[in-house]
Amino acid sequence: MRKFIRPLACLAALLASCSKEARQFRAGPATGRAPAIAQSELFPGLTAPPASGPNPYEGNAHALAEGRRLYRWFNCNGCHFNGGGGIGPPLMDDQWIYGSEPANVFATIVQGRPNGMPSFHQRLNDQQVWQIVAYVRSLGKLPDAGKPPQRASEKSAARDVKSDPE
Amino acid sequence: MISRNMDVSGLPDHAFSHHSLTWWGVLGFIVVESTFFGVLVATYLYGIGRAAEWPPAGVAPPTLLWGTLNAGIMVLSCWPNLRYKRAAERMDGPACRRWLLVAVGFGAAFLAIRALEITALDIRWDDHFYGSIVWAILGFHTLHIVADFTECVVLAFIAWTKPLSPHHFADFSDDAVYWYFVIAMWLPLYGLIYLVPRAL
Amino acid sequence: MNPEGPRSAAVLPTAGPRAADARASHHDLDRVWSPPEGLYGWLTTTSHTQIGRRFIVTAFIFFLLGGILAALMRLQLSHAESGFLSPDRYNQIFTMHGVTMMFLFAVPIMEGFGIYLIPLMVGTRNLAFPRLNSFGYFTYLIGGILLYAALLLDIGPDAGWFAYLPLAGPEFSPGHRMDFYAEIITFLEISALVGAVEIIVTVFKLRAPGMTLNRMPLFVWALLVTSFMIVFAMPSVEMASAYLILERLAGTHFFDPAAGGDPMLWQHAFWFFGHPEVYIIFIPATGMVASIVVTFSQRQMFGYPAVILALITTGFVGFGLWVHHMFATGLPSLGMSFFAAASMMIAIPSGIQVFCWIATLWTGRPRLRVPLWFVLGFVFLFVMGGLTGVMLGAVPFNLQVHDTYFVVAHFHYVLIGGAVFPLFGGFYYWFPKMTGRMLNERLGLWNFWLMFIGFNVTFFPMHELGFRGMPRRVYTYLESTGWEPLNLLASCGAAVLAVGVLLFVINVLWSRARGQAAGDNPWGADTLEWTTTSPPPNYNFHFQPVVTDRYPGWTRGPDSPVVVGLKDDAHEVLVTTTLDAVPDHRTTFPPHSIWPFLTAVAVAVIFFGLIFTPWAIPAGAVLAMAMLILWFWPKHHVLHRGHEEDAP
Amino acid sequence: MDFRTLLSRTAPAALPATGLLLSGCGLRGSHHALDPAGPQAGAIGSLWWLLLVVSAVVFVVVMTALVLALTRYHETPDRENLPAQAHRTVMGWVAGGVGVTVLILFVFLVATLLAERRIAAIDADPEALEISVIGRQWWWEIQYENAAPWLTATTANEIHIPVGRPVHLKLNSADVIHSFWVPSLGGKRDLIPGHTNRLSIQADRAGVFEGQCAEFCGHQHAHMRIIVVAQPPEEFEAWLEQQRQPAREPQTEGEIRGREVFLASDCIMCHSIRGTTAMSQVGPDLTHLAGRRTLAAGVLPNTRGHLGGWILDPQGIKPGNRMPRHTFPAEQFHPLLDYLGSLE
Repeated sequence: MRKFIRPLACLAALLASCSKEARQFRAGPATGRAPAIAQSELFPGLTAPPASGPNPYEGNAHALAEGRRLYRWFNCNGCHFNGGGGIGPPLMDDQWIYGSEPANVFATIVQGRPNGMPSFHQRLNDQQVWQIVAYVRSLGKLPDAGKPPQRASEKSAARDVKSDPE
Repeated sequence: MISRNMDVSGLPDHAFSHHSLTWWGVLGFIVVESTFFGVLVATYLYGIGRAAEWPPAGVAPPTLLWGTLNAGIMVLSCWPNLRYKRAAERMDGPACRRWLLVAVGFGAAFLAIRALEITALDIRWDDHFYGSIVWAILGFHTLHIVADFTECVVLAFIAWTKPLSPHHFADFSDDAVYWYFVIAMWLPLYGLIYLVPRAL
Repeated sequence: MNPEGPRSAAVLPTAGPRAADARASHHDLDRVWSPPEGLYGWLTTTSHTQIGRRFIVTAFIFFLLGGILAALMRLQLSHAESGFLSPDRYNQIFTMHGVTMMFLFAVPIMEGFGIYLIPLMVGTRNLAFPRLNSFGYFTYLIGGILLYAALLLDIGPDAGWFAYLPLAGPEFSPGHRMDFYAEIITFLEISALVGAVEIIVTVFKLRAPGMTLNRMPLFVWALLVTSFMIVFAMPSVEMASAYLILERLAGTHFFDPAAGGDPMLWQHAFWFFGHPEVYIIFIPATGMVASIVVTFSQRQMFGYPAVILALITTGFVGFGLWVHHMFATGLPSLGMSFFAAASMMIAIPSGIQVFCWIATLWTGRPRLRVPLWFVLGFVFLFVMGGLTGVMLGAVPFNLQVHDTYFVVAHFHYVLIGGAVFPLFGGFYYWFPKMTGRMLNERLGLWNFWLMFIGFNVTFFPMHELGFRGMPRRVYTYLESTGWEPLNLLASCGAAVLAVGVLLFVINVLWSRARGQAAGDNPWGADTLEWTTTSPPPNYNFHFQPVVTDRYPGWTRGPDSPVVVGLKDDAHEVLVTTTLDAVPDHRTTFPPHSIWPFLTAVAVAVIFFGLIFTPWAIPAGAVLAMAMLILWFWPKHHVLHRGHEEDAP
Repeated sequence: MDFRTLLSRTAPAALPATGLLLSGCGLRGSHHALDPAGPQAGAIGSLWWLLLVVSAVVFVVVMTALVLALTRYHETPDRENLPAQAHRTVMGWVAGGVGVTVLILFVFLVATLLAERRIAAIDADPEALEISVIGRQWWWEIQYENAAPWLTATTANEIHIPVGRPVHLKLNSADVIHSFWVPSLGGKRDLIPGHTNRLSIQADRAGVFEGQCAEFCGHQHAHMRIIVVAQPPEEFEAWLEQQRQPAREPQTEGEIRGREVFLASDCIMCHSIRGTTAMSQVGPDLTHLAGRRTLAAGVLPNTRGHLGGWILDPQGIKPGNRMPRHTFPAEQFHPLLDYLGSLE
């Protein structure tokens, strides 16, 4: 019996990784708004902005691909390009003006921000916003877990913007 | 008709060239890998057929220096390779040991020049189709050099540390055949990568 | 020793094994050629009978798994708008069904029969490169297990076994599903390639003395042609899937039209392999058919040279047809006419074979046993599938039914009818040789008729479904299409087919334990494998036979000539010349070894690990290199007891 | 076994197959390849009947030979050698069989080339109507192009063509490979990214002909249907003229309110309604939505109820498609449906 324990443990570990491959088409509520989020980056003391509400799609390959598609469809790349920034700020670095936690990014997209970032309030469905959040956070490899769907395309996309490869 | 039993105890217990099983095995894999190269070449030609400009606008074909140098040295290396194969078939141990070292030296030279060749490329594999296929061809051929170079190093080690049996000599002989293949493959690939884009 | 030394074999005045050298004892041979015991033995064996059997059993298990997937699809499709499977699951299932049947079942099982039978049929002790054979099996096994593990973990490939770009590319197949496909196909086909090289070299160099090319059994000819086709076809799909790996994991642009690539490149490379693949599966089956027809009509093959020429022609023309999978892609019409003509031309060699089989039955005295029943079923189904195949060569008609259920019907007639039925015939035919027991005849008849009827009820209605506009690879259909009744009928037929296959499994399990004892040659067959015991000893033949005609199974007696003088205390095998099978030299095969298994694991690390990290390449390469060096480290002296100049 | 019983044993097995063959030929759907509505499909249909009849004869002959080979009286006892006379006779039959095979294949090839010529006859017709078809996951974008861009009519999943006039389809794909196929009108042609393919069709009678994407294209490959509506030329011209117009202005209060809801919702991120500020190109153009026969690429009939269901739960109807789920309060939803239902 004991000799089966290790393979079974491996199998369990693999099974746990399945959520990255799942395709959830009807997931999530169709409406409802962002979780409690900070409205400003200004906080008393030195603490980082409090974030809440983990992204249900973080690291899910299908959601990342959908987020990438929506990012193009809704012309996010018109300002942010492929994450390198241009008219809008870059999304590949780790210095995010309005916070880089999923809930912060969600709020930024839904509420809009000064100097050009429009509000997508009632323009995007929650599920779509979360998918875009998952995608833009994957650009700078912010989440440790979960590979972006196409590491190479991301890299080449990055190269389009940054002149220095690697 | 009553036929007679056949006593084979008087036959030799090893063989060279097309008598030997290993030679046929090596030949089999040479055919398989030639087909791989064939697919690569076909891909490259397919790209030429589809493209309006080859290489694409703003891209220069790879610089001639290192590739040509490699092709030249490879052609040169046929001679020591031939001596190596002959020595193996004569079962001349000392000559084999010497020529093996020469083969290792040539292998190292190919690899060194290939490294320069690759670093001199001003395209990347993820730039465009042209970059992808040039890298694929160079990479796949380099893989063959690395593999045969490793084999040569191991054989040289054996040759210099162990007493040699006829089977070792058969291995040396097949190794030399494989070097011929690696060299023979480079010449058309060289023409394809370096000369064809300039002739177009 | 002088390499130009004596190359002639002495002819002894004595004849037959009875009078042969008494020193060659069963005991020594058995000790030398037996694989080690236990798990270690299982991992290290180089015995072709063991590995061949293992290929056959493993491939058959994959056949059952693929069949279960097919049953799931038939369940889903039996009703319009059924919710039994989600499209997400269905796509994984139909992809894995195709991958399983093509890559994990059909090619490996045919090679498995080749690996088992060819050394016996050509009268030698083992396959050339026995360790490579072991390596090939483990790459196949590991690849298959990884693919099925992926399917169970919801990471099963889902873009079709044909994996057309750009759907299978990085943009439209996110995640690791198609990574698995690309990596494992590349990895798995190594097994097919090494198997092909082994078979070619065995057939060319290890035939028993006297077995000239025109005395070779047709099954051996068929496997030889197949192996050549594998050698030229598989690299194409290997390269294509390597491109797919690079496209997905390294960002190349082979198939991306925006960067100068072309999705059609994939189709050309894939079908350049994919069409010959059909013949790679079908030609060995014709070899089986020929064996069975000859044995059960007790008559030598009619038109033996014509059949061989037909096999070779099929092998060549099979490479000229790939574009008929791409008629709908809008290629120039002149080229299409060429491929249309070639697609029809391939019917000629197939026709020659069918006519020759019928002529053999005609001139012989047919005995209607289960293997022959399967062959008759095969002729019925294959002629039908072949005729629809000729129709598909007609470009305009092809455009109408391409990618519909008509094509599904056609290729199941050709592949199940043309390969699985002969294969089952082959099971019934060679089972006694492999196990020493006969399969049950009555169960066999039930098995045959259920499979035959079930098959036709399943697939015949699909022709009509195709005309009615039902495309392939749909996970469901609307009720308004009117496809439901025929689909339901097909699903019922699939159930009958499944019962037939189940009966076969029961028959095998039952007969293996209690079947009637077979004896050496229960069918009165003509080929060499039937002249040794059932099952054959680990060394195949006590004395390698000397062949004097095309039907050693019929003509050999106790006084027939044999080869003597081979060492019985070493893995020594006689190598003969390529064309005339004249003794050339003796060679010593390597003993059993663990390194092929470990090398397969190391190579698997490269391909499997690459899905998750590029570091798998250096890590796996170093590992594999180390294993290979240990594998090929010369130790010829190990078994040469008392051999000169071999002492370290 | 007694060979004479063979026939009686084989016959029952052959029966179901024959029965199926007959029943199969008797059944016709609304989109049957052998129910041609135009010369292209007609040529293919004739080719098929030739192929079928000849093949059926070949099949019967081969099976008869097989049965005879098994049941005839066998006299030859020698396994290895056949008497020269018998060998010659059988060889004659085999050679004859091969000869006939070659002849038949030649006939097939000639028939194929002739059918190809018939089909290609309208390829170069200058009078032909040109329609652009763009395959998308998982719907069809249809454009009636015009030299004046504002006169380009864009619709989805429904092609209208005039009866009796050749139509050239210009086939492109926006994402993966699709394949355009309407069985009653002719063969299929793939839509491949980076390639522009062409297919000529013609309808000889008015009617609605169904078809479906024939190349596997992802999750909803099964539900990527298309319909072709063949109309008398004057009816077609009227339809096309109407399609070129911007959307009908809302008339009732409900419709006006519905347009406000539409323009304030996320619908406009994907859909366009010409004449309004909704101009996004990634989803089907809704300008004349109410005039179409189906919704969701041929999956639902275009009724108010189905439209409402589709908006609320598209993922339940076509799992994996690109339209997200929505919820609207009832006081917004009904006006929205009013408005969309008014877009004739």
